[in-house]
Amino acid sequence: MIIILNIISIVLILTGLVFFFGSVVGVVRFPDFYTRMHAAGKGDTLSSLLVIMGFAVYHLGQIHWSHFVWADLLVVVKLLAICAFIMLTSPTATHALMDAGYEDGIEPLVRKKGNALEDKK
Amino acid sequence: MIWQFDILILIFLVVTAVISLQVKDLLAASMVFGTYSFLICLLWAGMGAVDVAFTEATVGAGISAVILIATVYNTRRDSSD
Amino acid sequence: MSVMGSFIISQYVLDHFNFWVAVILMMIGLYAMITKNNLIKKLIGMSIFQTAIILFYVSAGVKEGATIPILEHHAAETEQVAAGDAGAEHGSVVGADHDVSKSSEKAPAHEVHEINPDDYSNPLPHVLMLTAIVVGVATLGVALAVAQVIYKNYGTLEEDEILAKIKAAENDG
Amino acid sequence: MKWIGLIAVIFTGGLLLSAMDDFPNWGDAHSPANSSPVSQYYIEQTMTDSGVPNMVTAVLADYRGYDTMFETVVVLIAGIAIMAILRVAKQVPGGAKPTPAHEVGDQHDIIIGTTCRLLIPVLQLFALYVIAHGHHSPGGGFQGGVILGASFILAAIAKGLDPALQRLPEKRYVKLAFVGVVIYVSFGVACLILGENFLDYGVLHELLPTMSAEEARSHSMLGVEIGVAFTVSMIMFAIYANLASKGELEGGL
Repeated sequence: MIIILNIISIVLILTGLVFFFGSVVGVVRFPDFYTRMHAAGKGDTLSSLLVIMGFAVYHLGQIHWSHFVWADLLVVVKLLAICAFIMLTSPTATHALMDAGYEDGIEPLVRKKGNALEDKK
Repeated sequence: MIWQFDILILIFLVVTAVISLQVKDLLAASMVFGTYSFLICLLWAGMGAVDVAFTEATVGAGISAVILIATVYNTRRDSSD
Repeated sequence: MSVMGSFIISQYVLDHFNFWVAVILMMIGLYAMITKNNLIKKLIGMSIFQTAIILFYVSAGVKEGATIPILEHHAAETEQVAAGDAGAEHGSVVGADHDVSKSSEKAPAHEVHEINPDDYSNPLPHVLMLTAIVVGVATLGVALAVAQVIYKNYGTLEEDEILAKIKAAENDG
Repeated sequence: MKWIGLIAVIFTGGLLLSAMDDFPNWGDAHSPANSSPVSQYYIEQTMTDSGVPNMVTAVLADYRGYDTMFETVVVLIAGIAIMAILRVAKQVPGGAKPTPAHEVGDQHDIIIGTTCRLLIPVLQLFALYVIAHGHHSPGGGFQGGVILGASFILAAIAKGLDPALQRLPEKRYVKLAFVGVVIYVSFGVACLILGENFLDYGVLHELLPTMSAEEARSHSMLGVEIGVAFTVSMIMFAIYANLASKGELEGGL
């Protein structure tokens, strides 16, 4: 039982780290502001969620089920609350940053007729 | 505490401090200073000073970054050094 | 030689690494406060100086292998609950005038749960630094207000330009 | 100038680094700071004196209550000083033109508004939890007060400063900031009236519905933390509101 839960948590955390790596590569490699925010916002949200759910599953394995008290679940509930919080705030923060950038006049990267990418700003 | 993480965070601290003082854009300097506060909060949580870490997380990374940005918004964003 | 060198490094750097970094951060902050031209940069340097000193204090209060300064109160609590239940039954039998005896019963229950000071990190620097952080952000606010007033009056935050404007105004007057 | 600064900094740092040899080792439990009788007393006697597991809260609000009271007063004075500095400053002829670097759109975004409407009640509830649960977990008046102030600041950022100031006008937040200090001082004065030293909470069990002097200490600590939270939260909002609008309390970030 504990081994299964541990394996699930390891898989979740490793998947989260893979998405973190992807979002870091995206921030470094993407060409303009909007695509960079796209990588940072989406990858960051998903990977944080996966890592924190991995922690929650790992903690489920640490509980002594033989004499179970409801207070043991407190840490799991707190971690899930953090998940809900990140789910709510992180996309909103990305949206706010994008919106501020658009109002500030940052022009998106557009494909021209001659099939050449031109960085406007 | 795990001393490898400790040393890593301490090196990052020095790096973020230098960046926040060297960058020419004051808005970016304020944001990097918020990152610095968050790192030092992690360090204190690792050292067992949880109350100090909590205070630094709310005050340093929250309020002081916001009031720095408010001042930068009301004055000028560029700096000579 | 290399053994000697690594010994010196571990003696002088690794054993005091937090103190080294505190001193380095303090130097960075002091240098920024002295030489930076922009007032906001000076204030960021002041905050870095402040956190360096807080880092020094908190590092001095760390004990190896110690936990956070919050007592393990679950065990004590169950004892207390048991003692409280016993006292309540006692009180219900005899009467309400046994509150004093109940509180005297509670005290030995705590002394049984013995506390070793080496198990908990030193709470005193934490308290001093906790208030220092909050007062620090309040003083940072005052400094930023002064910076805004300077910008309102002189139109710049650069130190040399402000000094030139003051000198020009003195020459005019 | 830079060279003089560099020399001064290297001299100071070198002096401190040369003294590094005399420092106690990292994590030494028997260094002078850690083996001082004061901190040993705090660790050993907190539970028997007041029954509060979190030593930091106990030392902050009980043993060193005098210190914390005046720290709160310092925060209050700083907030009032910010208001005074930004109000009194007169426009000097030949000063700066009051044009901000960039303009923010008038209508506020619906996504941000909805998220903040969902988030702010949770944030304020969490702040109250942090204030009230400071005896058993990290937290207390300063942290909870700052989170409570941050929730007002979040409302001011999301919906604009004017709606936030309609809910919490200047008169009200200055009054509430003073109420915090008054709560703190009244606990001390109550002890004084009952014939003990200032801020010696043990005698308050004649006033409070408590069983013993220890419990009275614990409950008075909670009351004191509530006072600290009032002052800190209101002053944090005051600092933001005045700095973001140059002391005019309209427009804003």
